[in-house]
Amino acid sequence: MSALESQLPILQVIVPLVGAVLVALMRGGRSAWAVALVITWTMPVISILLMRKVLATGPISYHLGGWAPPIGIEYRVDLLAAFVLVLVSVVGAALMPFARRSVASEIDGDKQVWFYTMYLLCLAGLLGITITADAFNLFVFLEISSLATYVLIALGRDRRALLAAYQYLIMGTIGATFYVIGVGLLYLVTGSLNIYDIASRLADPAMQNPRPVMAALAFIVVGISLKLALFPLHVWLPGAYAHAPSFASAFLAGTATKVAIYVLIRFAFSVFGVAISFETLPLTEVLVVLSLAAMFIASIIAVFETNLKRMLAYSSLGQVGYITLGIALANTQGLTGGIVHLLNHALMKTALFMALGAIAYRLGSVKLDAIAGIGRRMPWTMAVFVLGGMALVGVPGTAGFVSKWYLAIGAVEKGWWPLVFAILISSLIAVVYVGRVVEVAWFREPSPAVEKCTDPPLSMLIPMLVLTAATIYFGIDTEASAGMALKAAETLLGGLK
Amino acid sequence: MIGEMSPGLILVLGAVLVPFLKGQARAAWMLALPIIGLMQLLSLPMGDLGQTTLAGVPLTTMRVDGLSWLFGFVFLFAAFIGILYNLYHDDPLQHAAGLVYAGSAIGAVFAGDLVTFFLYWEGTAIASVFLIWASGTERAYRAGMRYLIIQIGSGVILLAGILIHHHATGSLAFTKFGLDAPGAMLILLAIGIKCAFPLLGSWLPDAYPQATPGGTVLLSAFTTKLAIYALARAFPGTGILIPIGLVMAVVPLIYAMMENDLRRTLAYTLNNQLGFMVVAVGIGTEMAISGAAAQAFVHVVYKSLLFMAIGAVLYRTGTAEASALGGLRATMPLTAALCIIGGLSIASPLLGGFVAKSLILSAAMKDGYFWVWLILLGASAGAFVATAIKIPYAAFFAADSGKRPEEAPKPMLAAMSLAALASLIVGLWPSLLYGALPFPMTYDAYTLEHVVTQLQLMAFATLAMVVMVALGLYPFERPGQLLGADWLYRGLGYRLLRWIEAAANAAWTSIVGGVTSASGATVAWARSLHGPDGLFGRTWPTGTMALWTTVMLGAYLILAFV
Amino acid sequence: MRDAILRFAEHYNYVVTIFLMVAGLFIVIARGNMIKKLIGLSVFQTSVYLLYVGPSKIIGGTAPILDPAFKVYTNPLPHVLILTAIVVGVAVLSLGLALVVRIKEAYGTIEEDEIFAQETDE
Amino acid sequence: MEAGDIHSKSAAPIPTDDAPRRPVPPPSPALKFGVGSAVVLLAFADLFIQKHGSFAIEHTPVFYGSLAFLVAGALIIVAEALRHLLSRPEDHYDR
Repeated sequence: MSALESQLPILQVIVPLVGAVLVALMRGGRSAWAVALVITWTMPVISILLMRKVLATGPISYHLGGWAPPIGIEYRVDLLAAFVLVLVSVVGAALMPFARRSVASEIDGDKQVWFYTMYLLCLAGLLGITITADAFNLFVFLEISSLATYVLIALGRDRRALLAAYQYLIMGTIGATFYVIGVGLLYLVTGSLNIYDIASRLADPAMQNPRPVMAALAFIVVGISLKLALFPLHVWLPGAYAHAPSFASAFLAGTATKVAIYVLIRFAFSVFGVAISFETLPLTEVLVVLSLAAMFIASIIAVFETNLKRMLAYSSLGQVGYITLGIALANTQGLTGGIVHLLNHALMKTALFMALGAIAYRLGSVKLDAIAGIGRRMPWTMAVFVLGGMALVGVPGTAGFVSKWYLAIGAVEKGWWPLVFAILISSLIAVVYVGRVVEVAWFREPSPAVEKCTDPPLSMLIPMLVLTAATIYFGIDTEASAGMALKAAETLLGGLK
Repeated sequence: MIGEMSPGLILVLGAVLVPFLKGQARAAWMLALPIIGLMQLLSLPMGDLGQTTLAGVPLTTMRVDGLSWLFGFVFLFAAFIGILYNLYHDDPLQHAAGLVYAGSAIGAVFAGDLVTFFLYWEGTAIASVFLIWASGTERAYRAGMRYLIIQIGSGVILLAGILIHHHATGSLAFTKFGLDAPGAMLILLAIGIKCAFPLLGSWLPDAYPQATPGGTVLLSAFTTKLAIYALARAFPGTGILIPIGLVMAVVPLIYAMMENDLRRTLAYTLNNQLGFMVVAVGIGTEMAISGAAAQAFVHVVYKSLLFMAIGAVLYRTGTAEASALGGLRATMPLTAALCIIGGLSIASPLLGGFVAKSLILSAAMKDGYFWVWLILLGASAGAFVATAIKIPYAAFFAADSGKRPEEAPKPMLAAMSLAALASLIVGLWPSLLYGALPFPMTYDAYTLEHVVTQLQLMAFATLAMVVMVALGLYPFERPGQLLGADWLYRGLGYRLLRWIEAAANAAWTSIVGGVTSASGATVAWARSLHGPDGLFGRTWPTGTMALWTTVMLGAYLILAFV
Repeated sequence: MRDAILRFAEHYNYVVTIFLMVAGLFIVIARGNMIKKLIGLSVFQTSVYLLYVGPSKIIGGTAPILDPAFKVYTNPLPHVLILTAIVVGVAVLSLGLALVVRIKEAYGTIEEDEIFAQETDE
Repeated sequence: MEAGDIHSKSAAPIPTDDAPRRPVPPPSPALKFGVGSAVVLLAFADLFIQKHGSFAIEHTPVFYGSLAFLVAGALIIVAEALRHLLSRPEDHYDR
C-alpha cells in the first residue's frame, strides 16, 4: 500500500490517460460510459488521499522516472495544487452519472465512445497541468486538455459547434503558444524549466528584473488570460459553452477556466513572486481594470442574452472577473476570496449547467422564451437553478457569499472602498439575470411543450442536487473551503516575497 | 429544548417540509412551528448563546435580552396568527416563503453579531418578495422587482457598512454605534431604508398593497419592526432620529387620507406609527426605548388585525379600493366588528395602543421636548382619523356599494379574533407588557386624567369627521396614483436611467466601434496587400480576437518597459 | 556600421524568430480563409521552435555523446522539448484541418465571413 | 397571468375627478347625537380633572379635544386640496 501511496501523484494523471485508451477500445456508448465512470471515480479518491497527505506532511514532491529535478520532471502537490486537484476530480466524477442520458440524447451512438475518450483525456490534461512542476510539461498537458476540449465542443449537435470549436482552437493555440514563448524566454534567462527552480533563480539578487523576464511574464500572463477567458480575451468562450454538448458545457465551465486560473496564480505568485508580478509590472492595476470590466460588461451582456447557456457563459466571465480581482488584490483576504471562489463557482456553475442540460434533455431547448412555466413542471431542476442562481448573486448562506465576503474584506484592507461597492453592485446585476429566468420559469403559463416535461431521471437529478447541496454547505461551513484557501493564500504570499 | 438554536431558525428549517405535506398535516405542522419556537424561546436563558466562529471571526448567533426577547415574542405571535390567517389558501410556495420570512425576522432579532444579523436580514428581503409575486399580476411582479431591488440595496449598504465598521473597529458585535464613523452611517442608512424613513420608504406603500391578502399581513408585521428593533439596538439617543421620526409621523398621514386603496392607506398609517417609534428611539431614554418597544409590540398586533380585515374584504370582493367598497357590514358583520376593534386599538382605553403610545408621549414630556410632544399628540389624533375611522368607515359603512360578499373564511376569523384578543389582554392588564419591557417599569396608564384626555382626543377627532362629512368636505374616494417620493425613482429616476442607458449605449458603441473599425482598417489594409480576396471591409471574429490578444500583449510589454 | 551588422548577425536567429512570429500572427488576424489561418498558426508555432533551438546550438559543439575527444556539446534538452512541441503542433494542425473539412460540409464554404453571413441570416 | 387577477378591474376606464360620485349618506341622527353628547360630556369632565403634565399649554381647558378637532379637520381639508395636485391616473408610472 505504501508503495502505491508514494506513486499517487503519477497515478492521478496516468490512470485517466490509460483509461482514455481503454475507453477508446470499447464498443458502444454504454460500456464506454461504464469504464469512464470507474476511472473518474477513482480520481477523487486519489486526490483526496493526496490532500490528506499534504495536510499531514506538507508538499509532496514526486520525481518522474526517478530523475531528480531540475533535470527530471517533478510532480509537486502543495496545498493549492491539492485543492484544485480535488476540485477538478470531484466535479469530473460528480458529473458522470449525469452523463449517460444526457450524452446519449445529444450524441450519436457511434461517437459516444470518442466523446468519453476525449473527456478522460481532457481530465488527464487538466489534472496534469495542476500537478506538474515542470513549465514545459505543463504546456504539453495544456495542449492535451485543449485538443480534447476542441473535440468535445465540436461534437455538439448544432453546426455552430464546429465553428465555435474552430475559433477556440485558433485562440487556444495562440494562448498556448504565447505561454510556451514565455517559458522559452524564462528558460533562456534561467536555464531551468522547473517552476520552483526558476523561482529560486529569479529570486537571486543578481537577476534584477532583466527585460526578458518581464517579456516572459507578459507572454505568460496574456497566454493564460486567453485560456481563462479574461476580458477582453473572452470572445471564444460563450460560443464554445453554448454549442458544446450539455455535459461538456457543465464540465468545462466547472474546471477548464479554473485550472487556467490556477496556472495564473502559480506563475504570478510562486514563479515570479509578488515583487515582480505586482510591483515591477503593474499586474494589480491591469487585472483590477480588466476584472471590473468583466464583472460589469459580461454581467450586463448576460442580462440581455436569451439563450440560457450563453447567459451562463457570460455570467461565468463575470465570475472569472471576481477571481482575477482576488488575484489582483494580492493580499491574504483577497487571494483567499479568489481561490475559494474557484471552488464555489465551479460547484454552482456546474450545477447550473447541469440544470440546463436536464432542461435540454426534456425540452430540447434552452431559450428563455421556451422555458416559460417550466418551474411548475420540473420543480427540482428549477430549484437547483434558483439556488445556483442565488449562489451566483452571492446571497448569504450560499457559497457565493463567502467568496464575495473575502473579496470585499480584501478590498477594504487595501483601502479601496469603491471596489467594495463595485463588488456589491455587480452582484445586483446578477440578481437581474437570475431573476429574469426565475420570473419566466415560475410566473408564466407553461406552453404545451413545457406541459409535457417532468423532472429528469434520478441519475441526472442526484448529481445536480449533490453539487447544489455542496454550494449551500460551503456557504455555511467554510472550514473546508475558505479555511483551506486561506492557508493556500498565506503560503503563496508568504513563501516567495 | 433544541440546544441553543434560534427560534427563527426553527421556522426557516420547518419551511423546508411544507411543500411535502398536504392538507391538515401541513396546517398542523405550520401552526406547530411558531409554538415550538415560543417554547424554545421560553426555555432559553438570558445572555449570549450560540457562540461560534466563522473563518476566525467570533459570532454570537443567539442573544437573548429584554429588547430581543420582547420583539422575538411578538414576532412569534405575529407569525402564528399570520400562518393561521393564510390557511385560507393552498399555495405551498407562499406558505414556505412566509415561514422563511417570519423565521428570518425572528432570527435577526436574536442575532448578537452583525454577520448573523445580515444573513437573516437578507433572508427577510428575499423570502418576502415571493409574497408579493404570489399575487401573480403584472403590477405585483413589477412592484415586487422594485421592492427586491430596494431591499437588496439596503442589504448591500448594510454589508458595506458592516465591512467598514469591522475594518475600523475590528468588532462585529451588534451593539450601540456612535454616528461618528462612516460605517455606522451606512448601517443607519440601510436600516433607514427598511424603516421607511422619509424619501427612503416609498417601497412600503408601493409594494405592500400588491401582495396577496395574506402576504400583506405577514409583510406588515416584520420588515419595518425589525428595522425599529435594529434602530433601538444600534442607535438609541441619536438626535437626528427625532426630526426624521416627526416627518414620518406627519407626512404619511396626509397621504393616508388621500389614498383610495385601503391597503395602501394602511401602509401609510403604518409608516406614521413607525414615526412615533423612531422619535422614541431618538429620544433614547430608558422610558423612550421601552415606549418604542411597547409601541412596536402593540402595533404588530393591531396593524396585523387591520390588514387581516381588509385582506378578508379583498379576498371576498376582489378589491380593496375605497371607491368600490362600502356597506359591507351587512354581510360581513364579524369582520367589520374586528376591524373596528383593530382601529380603536390605536388609542382607545381597554385596548393595546392606549397603554403603549402614552409611554412615548410621557417620555417626550419628561425630557421637555415640547414641540416633539405637541406634534406627536396632533399626529396621534390624525392617525386616529386615518386608521380607526377611515378604514372601517370606507369598507363597511359609507356609500353602499351594493356588494354582499360572504363572511370571511374561518381561519381568517380565527386569526383576527386572536389578534383582537391579544390587544384586549394588553389593554386590560398592561402590567403584563410593562413587565416584559427592556427596562421593566411600573406605569399607571389608567389614571383618570389619561383616560379622559385620550377619550377627548378620540371624540373630538370623530366630531371633526362627522362635521366634514355633513358639510360634504370629506375627501371622497376616487381611484388614482398619488405622486410621492417614489416619483424620484419611478418617474424622474426612470427617465434618468433611460437617458444614462442611452448615453452608455452610445459611448459603448463608439468605443467598440472605434476599436473594431481600427482593427477593421488594419485588416482591410492587410487584405488589400494580399490580393484578390481582400474585398471585404469587415472584421472576422477570430481575427479580431487574435488582434485583441496582440493588443493586450503590447500593452503589457509597454507597461513592463516604461 | 560594422558593429550594427555584426550585432544583427549575432542576433540573426532572434530576428527570424520574431519575423516568423509576427508574420504567423498577422496571417491569423488578417486572413478569412480558415485553412490559411491554420497555416498562419503553424508558422507562428514554428517561430517557437526556433526560439528554443536557436540558442542551444553551440558552434563547434557536437551531439551530446560522452567521448574524451570532445569537450563542447550542444544542449540536447531544447531539441527534445521541441520534438514534443512539433508533435503538438501537428496534432493541432490536423485537428484544425479536420474541423475545417466538417465546416465545409456543414456550411459549404471555409471563408469565415461567409459563414457568419449564413449564421446571421437565420 | 390573467386568471385570478385580483387587480384586473383596473383595466376598466379610470374614473377622473369629473366622474359621478356615489352619494354618501349624511351622518345619521343617532350618530350625531352620540358623538355630540360624548363631546359635551368629555369637555365638561375636563374641567374637573387634575392635570399633572409639565407643559403649561396642557392645562388649557379642553386642550386635547380642541387640538384633535383642529388637527383632524385640517388633515381632511389639506388632503382634499393636495389630492387635486398629486393624484394621477392609476397607470401613471406604467405608461
